[in-house]
Amino acid sequence: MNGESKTVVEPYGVERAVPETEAEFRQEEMLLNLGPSHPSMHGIVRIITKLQGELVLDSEVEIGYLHRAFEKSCEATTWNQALIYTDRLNYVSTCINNVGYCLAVEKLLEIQLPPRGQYIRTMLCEVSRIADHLTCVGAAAMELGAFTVFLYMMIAREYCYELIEDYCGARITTNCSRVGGMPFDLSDGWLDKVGWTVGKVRHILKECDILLTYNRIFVDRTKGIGAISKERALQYGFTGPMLRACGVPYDVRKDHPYLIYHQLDWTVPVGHRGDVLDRYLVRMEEMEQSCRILEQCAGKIPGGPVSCDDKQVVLPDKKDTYGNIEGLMNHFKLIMDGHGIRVPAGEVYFSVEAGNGELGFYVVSAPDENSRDGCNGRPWRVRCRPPCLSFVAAMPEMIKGLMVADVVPTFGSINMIGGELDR
Amino acid sequence: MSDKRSPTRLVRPDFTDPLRGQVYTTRFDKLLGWARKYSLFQYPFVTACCGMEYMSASAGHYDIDRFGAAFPRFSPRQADVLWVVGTISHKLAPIMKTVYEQMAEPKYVVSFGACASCGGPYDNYATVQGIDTIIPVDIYIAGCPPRPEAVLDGVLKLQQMIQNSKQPWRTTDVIERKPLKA
Amino acid sequence: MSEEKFPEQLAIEKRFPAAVLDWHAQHGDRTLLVERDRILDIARLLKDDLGYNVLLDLTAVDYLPRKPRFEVVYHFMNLSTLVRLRVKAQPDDEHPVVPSLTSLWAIADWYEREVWDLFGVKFDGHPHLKRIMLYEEFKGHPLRKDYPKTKRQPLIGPEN
Amino acid sequence: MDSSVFDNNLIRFLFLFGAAGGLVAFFVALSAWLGPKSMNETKAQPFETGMIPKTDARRPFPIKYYLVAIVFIVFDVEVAFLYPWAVEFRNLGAAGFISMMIFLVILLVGLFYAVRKRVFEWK
Repeated sequence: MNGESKTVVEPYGVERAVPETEAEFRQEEMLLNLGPSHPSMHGIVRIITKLQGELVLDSEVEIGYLHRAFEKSCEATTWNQALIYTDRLNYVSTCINNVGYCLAVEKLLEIQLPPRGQYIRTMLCEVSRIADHLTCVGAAAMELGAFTVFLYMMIAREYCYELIEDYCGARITTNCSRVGGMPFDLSDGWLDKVGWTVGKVRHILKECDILLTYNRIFVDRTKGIGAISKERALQYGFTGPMLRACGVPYDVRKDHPYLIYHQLDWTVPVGHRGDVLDRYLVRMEEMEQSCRILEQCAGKIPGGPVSCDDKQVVLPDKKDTYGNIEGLMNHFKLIMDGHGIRVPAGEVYFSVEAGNGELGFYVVSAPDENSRDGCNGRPWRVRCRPPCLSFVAAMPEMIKGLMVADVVPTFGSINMIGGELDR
Repeated sequence: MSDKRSPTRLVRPDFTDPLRGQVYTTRFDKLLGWARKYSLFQYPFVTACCGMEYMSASAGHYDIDRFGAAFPRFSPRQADVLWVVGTISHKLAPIMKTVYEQMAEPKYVVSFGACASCGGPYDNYATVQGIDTIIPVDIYIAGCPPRPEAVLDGVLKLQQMIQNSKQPWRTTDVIERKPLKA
Repeated sequence: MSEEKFPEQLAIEKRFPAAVLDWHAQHGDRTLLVERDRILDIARLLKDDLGYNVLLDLTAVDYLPRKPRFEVVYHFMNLSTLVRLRVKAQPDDEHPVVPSLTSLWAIADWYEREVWDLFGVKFDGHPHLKRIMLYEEFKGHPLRKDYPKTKRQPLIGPEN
Repeated sequence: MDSSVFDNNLIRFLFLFGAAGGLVAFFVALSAWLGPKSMNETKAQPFETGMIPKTDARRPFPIKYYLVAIVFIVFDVEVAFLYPWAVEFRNLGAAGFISMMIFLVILLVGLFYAVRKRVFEWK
């Protein structure tokens, strides 16, 4: 950029490009990078901005700082072992990734879960979605200075984590479902704890709503900032709350119904300007809808088994394994290396509505050389369609012409999650 | 100040202080250690899922501020403890090393979670198998992600280690620390 | 080979007679295997005439022992009729090259950079094809089946 | 109680000023004296979130910053005048109040002028 200017070598061998020629003094632009370990960049995205004073003239986004080889790792594990890697995709709403992957593999196996299992999966997904939106709105509000809202929402998120932990023992890396079934049944008292949690979350949401929605500073900092039009959003492949904030009512739970979303009544909130304020409002309303879904599920959940009865896929429960020889054989066949779940060759694309948008799993199973029955114990390729990759790709367009201080709320509103972005 | 009661007594390798010879001034070191252990400013180098548990640990429920170690300083110049939270990929390793070197003395490093301590579930081409191959680490917090209680325990262990180790003071030569498995 | 052809396939075959090599509707996902040089024209046809205005996903799969090794997979969606379609193209093995879709969708830019970074499939017509996930000094394309999972190329730090 | 040295106000003020300044000086000196210092090549570079900075920080600043800074100083000094006035507000009576209001109106006109001249908009 200013190649010909003389560099003055200072102590400790640090070269400084000293502006020499008259053109350099006139130069207004400054290259600043909101680098990887910046608090508002969630630690793993680097935006190089060309600034003119406070104005962002142009910017370039660099990602890949949290690339952890998710797809390569999945190819080395068996079908059920790959679940631990799907936890760490969108690590804010982990149950949705697990359920999404399991539904994709079940579509490949063409098996269906009994109603109770589907109800449990729906409830876990909705609790995770509430936790996801709480984290996103809380962090975005904190980056705008509303630290109290962050603390309130973290407490609300603790209640959601307690619910998930009661079910599967872990708060974040839940591993909460298996291919073809669910690991556990609901512990007693879990259902009325759902009611208690929904009440608490609604109370905290009302408080944060009062704190933020009519707050002059919050509205001034977010209204009309980082806006994107409906056409450009579709060009960038937006889905989820971001696309709904632009006015397109596309929600995978309504448009490609899966689990039991079609049997419950809830609505899809849609904004119309597509700026940071609309995204905040859509997310707050979506949390309310998730609470409604949870209440209906807690009321209507049927009895019965939680896993499907196909013995080649689902482990028998413990009393069979130790009780009779068939249970022991089934257990042995599924656990020993080289046996496990045999998925026939084929490719399938299945998508669920994750916290950020349409999380699609393109799962390919191809028989390796020495497989006799044309099936494969390990996934050949697990491709995860990252919903937040489109939002980060559209960042340069959203922040062009804004002030540097507006880059932070825009980035906070797209809810970029590193694990899902870089996989 | 007797430490018989605490089961594990983490003592950091002594710094040889060229100026003051081998005299171990306990009274003054204890005072200095006490002052330093209760005013830890942290630089949260947060990358992945452990960041969620870091949020829970520093939010209202499991408050880390009760131990005086919660105030995040987002500039290495003002930070005492570098919290490496989450997976460090090979692309991020040079940046972490730069941030570590730009921290002011005395500095400590807490490796938060399995990914930072030993690569965690990611034994592949993209992940650093433990940050102690790059920078010296003082406290490892195990867990993927560690529960907030484990994080608080890690802070207590760090404070105990600071209290019991010999405090570097009034030295101007570069304090050379070798990473454990360099 | 499924029994009857889909409407899209008929439209494509009307415009480009020999473009569609294979098709199937396994598990309800309608898939077309098309000639790799025709991808850009078919994508434009799908986008403009048939209303597939969303490029859901663009990725690649490496079936190593099989002869046409790579397969670049596109997922399109028609937002009004909510119908999905999968189109596949098979570049050749030594120098895999496929026409780029960046002129039709803005997101294709990053998807294609990722496929180039992890698979080594080039996209001609792409404005600046460089690595997106890994660092520039990384040699090789890790998601290929012949790249060992734990072969590390660290920038700093030991080689273990 | 005989008169102590603290009776007259100046000593009281000097003592306060000395105590405050001395405390600050003591802590700064203590940490400067006690703290270990180690310098290396990377530490000398400016911190730009872990990356090597692209441009040097000593670049010409856009003029807009200067304008905003000047306007801030004007109103900051104005507030400095308000403090003593507010303390003695009761016994200054109406005359004091009127004169201060005139002072405020003059500065208000300055503020409107600045807003009209679009000093605060960045575009």
